[in-house]
Amino acid sequence: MTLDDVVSEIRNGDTIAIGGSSLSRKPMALVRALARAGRKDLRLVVDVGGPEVDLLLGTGSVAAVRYAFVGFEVMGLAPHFRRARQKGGVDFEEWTEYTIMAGLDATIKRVPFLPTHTGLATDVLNVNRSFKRFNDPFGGEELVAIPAIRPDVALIHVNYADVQGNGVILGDGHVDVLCAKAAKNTYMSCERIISPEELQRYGRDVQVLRVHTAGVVEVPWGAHPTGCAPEYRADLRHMQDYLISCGKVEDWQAYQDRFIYSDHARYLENQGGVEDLVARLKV
Amino acid sequence: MTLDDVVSEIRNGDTIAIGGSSLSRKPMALVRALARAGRKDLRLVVDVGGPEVDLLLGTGSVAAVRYAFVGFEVMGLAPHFRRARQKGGVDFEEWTEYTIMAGLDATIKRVPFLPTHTGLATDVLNVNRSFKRFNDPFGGEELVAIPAIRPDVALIHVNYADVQGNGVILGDGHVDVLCAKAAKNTYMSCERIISPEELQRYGRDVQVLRVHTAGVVEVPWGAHPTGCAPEYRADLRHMQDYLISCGKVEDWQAYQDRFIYSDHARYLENQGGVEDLVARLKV
Amino acid sequence: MPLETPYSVDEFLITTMARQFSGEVLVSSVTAFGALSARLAKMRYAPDIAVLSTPESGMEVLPMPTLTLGQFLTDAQSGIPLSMEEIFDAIFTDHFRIWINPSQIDQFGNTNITCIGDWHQPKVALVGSRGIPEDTSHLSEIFYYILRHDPRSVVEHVDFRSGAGNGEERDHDLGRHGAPTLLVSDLGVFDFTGPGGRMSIRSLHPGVTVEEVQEKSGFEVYVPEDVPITPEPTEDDILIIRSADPLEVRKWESLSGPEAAERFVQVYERERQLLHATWPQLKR
Amino acid sequence: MPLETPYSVDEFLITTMARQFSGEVLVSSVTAFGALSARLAKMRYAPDIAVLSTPESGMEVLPMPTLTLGQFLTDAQSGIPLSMEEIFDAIFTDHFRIWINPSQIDQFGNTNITCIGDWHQPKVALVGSRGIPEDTSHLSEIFYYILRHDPRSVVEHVDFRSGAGNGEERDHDLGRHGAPTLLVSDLGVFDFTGPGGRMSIRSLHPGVTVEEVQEKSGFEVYVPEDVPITPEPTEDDILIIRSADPLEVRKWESLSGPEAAERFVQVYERERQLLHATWPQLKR
Repeated sequence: MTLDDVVSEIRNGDTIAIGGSSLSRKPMALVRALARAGRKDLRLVVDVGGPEVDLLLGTGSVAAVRYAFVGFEVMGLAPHFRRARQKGGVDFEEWTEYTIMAGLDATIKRVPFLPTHTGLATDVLNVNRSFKRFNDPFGGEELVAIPAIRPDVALIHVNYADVQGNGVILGDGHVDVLCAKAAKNTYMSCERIISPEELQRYGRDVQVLRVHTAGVVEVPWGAHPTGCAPEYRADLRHMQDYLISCGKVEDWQAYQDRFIYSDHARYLENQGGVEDLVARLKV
Repeated sequence: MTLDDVVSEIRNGDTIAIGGSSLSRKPMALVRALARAGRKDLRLVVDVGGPEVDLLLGTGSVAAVRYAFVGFEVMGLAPHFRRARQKGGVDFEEWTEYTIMAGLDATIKRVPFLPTHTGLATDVLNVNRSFKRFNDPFGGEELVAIPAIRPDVALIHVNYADVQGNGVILGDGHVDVLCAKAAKNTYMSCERIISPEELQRYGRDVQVLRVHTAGVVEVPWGAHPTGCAPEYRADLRHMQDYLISCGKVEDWQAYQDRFIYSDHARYLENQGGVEDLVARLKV
Repeated sequence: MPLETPYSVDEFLITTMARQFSGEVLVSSVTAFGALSARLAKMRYAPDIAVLSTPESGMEVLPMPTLTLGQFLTDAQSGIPLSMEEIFDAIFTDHFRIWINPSQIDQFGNTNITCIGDWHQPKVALVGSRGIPEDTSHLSEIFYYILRHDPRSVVEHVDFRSGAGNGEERDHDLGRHGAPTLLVSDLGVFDFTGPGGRMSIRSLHPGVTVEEVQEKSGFEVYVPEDVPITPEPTEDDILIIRSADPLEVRKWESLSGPEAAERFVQVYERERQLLHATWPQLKR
Repeated sequence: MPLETPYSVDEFLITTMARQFSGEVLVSSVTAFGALSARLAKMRYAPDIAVLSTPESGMEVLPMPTLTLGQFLTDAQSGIPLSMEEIFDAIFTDHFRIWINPSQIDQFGNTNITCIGDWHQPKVALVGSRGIPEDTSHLSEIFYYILRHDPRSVVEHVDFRSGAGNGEERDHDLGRHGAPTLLVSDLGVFDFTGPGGRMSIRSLHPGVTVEEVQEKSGFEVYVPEDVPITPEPTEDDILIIRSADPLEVRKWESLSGPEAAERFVQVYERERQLLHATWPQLKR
């Protein structure tokens, strides 16, 4: 598949779970392709979100976001997220790290909810309209029911994959495996496609199984500007440029033209090219 | 620790979760040490049980068993289990593979239960007194609540461990990790103790984390007569002798004297010694 | 049966089982028949299946007939290591298939591996429901096989429902998730499309009559208008099975008791020798 | 403060934080202060802790101060790879500790990283509760730190409870699981043993007065009879911190805004060069 093939499988209004965490291993090339294709009214589900959510909010592609976190870590707050939260117009719902995982896991286990104490005595329970307090059927404790999250699509980026859709993740899998299992259709970009024989050598680092994936795209630097350990680090310089561009309408327009409304090859060129990325970001 | 040190931490009446599955990687040396020490009224929790449950039933050590399965696979039924089930006197409760996992996971997640559809329209739901039907708090489906299983002790056998209690399992972890996390105290035997540095090389095969273990014992052949891949296969010859010995009281007495009421070193000698085991069972 | 053909009944059954697989699913190979049907399917009928080894849960392996003791053989192939959690997630998300060999199956496709007689005081305690309740509440295809179709195994009502068949309770509690799909026996292929979800003949093996089925079943099996003959194995099917199982492990799956165990001990040792001989070609 | 001593306030705070760890627990090193306190604790005060790297979740690593961007440094150490599921299981089973740096903390130890103002129409949308609700409903020790104790961060009531403090709701819903244990600020160490679970002074840093605390807090902090002085770092503590953080990443954690980001970009590049230099000695 190509990035555009994946995007053609995604419709306006779809619920999309996005893998990675924070500034790590976000499927940014897929995310940019989605924005570039003009998909609208997307309903995002992220655990520890960041650049991917902010970019899609900035391009006006988003109708709703379920999230535990959206930010740029030490680099600061997420500008489009912050603006949209303060201005209104997008349906935000605050969850937490485990409850996003539990909501996905409920779908995987084919149950309507999973129980937890998480959220009790916090205001998350007051602003989250999906959670529900209930009594343990054995008559004891009061608990929180986390409803199943049922994504239409999951987008993840991994280190290596075979053409059949088995994926190798060399670092923390974050919520990628949960996203892949819970979504109706999971699309996976990867740094490199390898043979099934080579893939098997990665043992338990083969974290994504092909029965859970609908398509694979080879996209080197597909997580950029987030990092993809151990291939390359997050590109703080690019993120800094991104954050600055969000300050003024014309700067944001220029950023979009240069980095979003251009295909992945041109995206890399517009960074200064792969050689520069290698020099700055490769371990 | 030694096998006897572990046993000294276990009391009559304790609830004991035992790892491994079927004829694979059961902590048999620990199980024999438990029987040898005369521990009574043990309340066992096993997923796919076999030789370990049958042996402890045969030595009269057991008050209760929660199980999804107890048998010797192609070798046939478990003789002491079968007798005890038919005769009564031990508190058996039939669960299923996932519900044992869910019961342990409920304890780990510190919730009183986990929901599932498993068991509906089967007689497991009619004979299992612990499961409870209830209605999904979101008002939809009828579900089964699987109550938390709270073992006092977990016993598992792994390939390698460091002295701190991190454990390497080279094959399927079966329910070992769930047992280790759910139990108040987890004791782990291993084929070989290795250094923390060597252990780290096993990457994601380090399946048991030291924060979940209370003690480690080095016991080569500690899973025998079950297998411990890839170190050695299950010893069908020994199991065949075991099964035959269960036929007559005096034969069972002889088996116990030879293989249970003797320490692990003598146990191995009484097999014909380690060299014979290597010749017959090593890959 | 008996079939007047150059292939044996086990080869016929394994081929019939292999032909039921389709799509991209994990396939458990927990018995010799399960392993051989998965292997044949992978090679000829359903190339996208991902076969599991047992009991060490490697995925994408070449299944070998090993009487459920595959750990030793599996070591020679690395596979993709899975966990119990992965396997149950594949069951819950309907990406898993398994041929289950029950002790009893009844007219509604309820199945029993737990006990003969009342559970609380069984005449014979068998093994316990294992993962069958999970399969029969979540999978869209549930495959059963029995090697000897007789009124002791094909019964009017199972003594204990380890696996959920058709009926009101299923309709109310589960819907079609996990409903019985097929039974393959030495007499024919049966589905559960008869009145009220009862067992119905899908096809009879060559030479088998409807009368024989009724005689050997503990209830009256529904007979549809059209009763075709089960297609025979091809030359290729038979060659694949034979070359995959040179020790003829498949012949012994129906045995039980102490002599059977003794034979397993023997084949187990031969299996080990065979593996040692083939190790170099399998080892990566 | 200020302290008339040869060590800096960050070294003082990191040492104080390090001294709170005990036992065999996973320790998250998600911020520079978190990483350095974990490293110091591991070396001097709590040798049994198992330190995690971030964001790639290696366990048993030597934590490095990396402004939450440790993936690059972590690659040099293999560690034991964990998953999110492992980490949350460690939280639920109370085998996890973390120093959390909230935007606001109030008199009952409620903490906020979500928003300033009303959630539905925030004056400032911050980041979202992340995993703090999990921590504050399950762990037996909850550690907070803030680098600048002032009435904007130490408030009477938080605008949003991302983390559960003390009070009726906790008593009813959670009991003591996840109750706030300590706050370390640049003024002192505080616990929540005051009336009704309110913030109380456990110790004041050298030179800090009760009056200063009251002035810089958004409410009246409870003052127990005995107010000791927080013990100072030792020579060894300071040397360990300095050698672990030659780029002085710890100095910048309190910065924010575009200039801060620019500095992070710079230190990030120097960090990479440093790693390249030390790689051979770390690589296994």
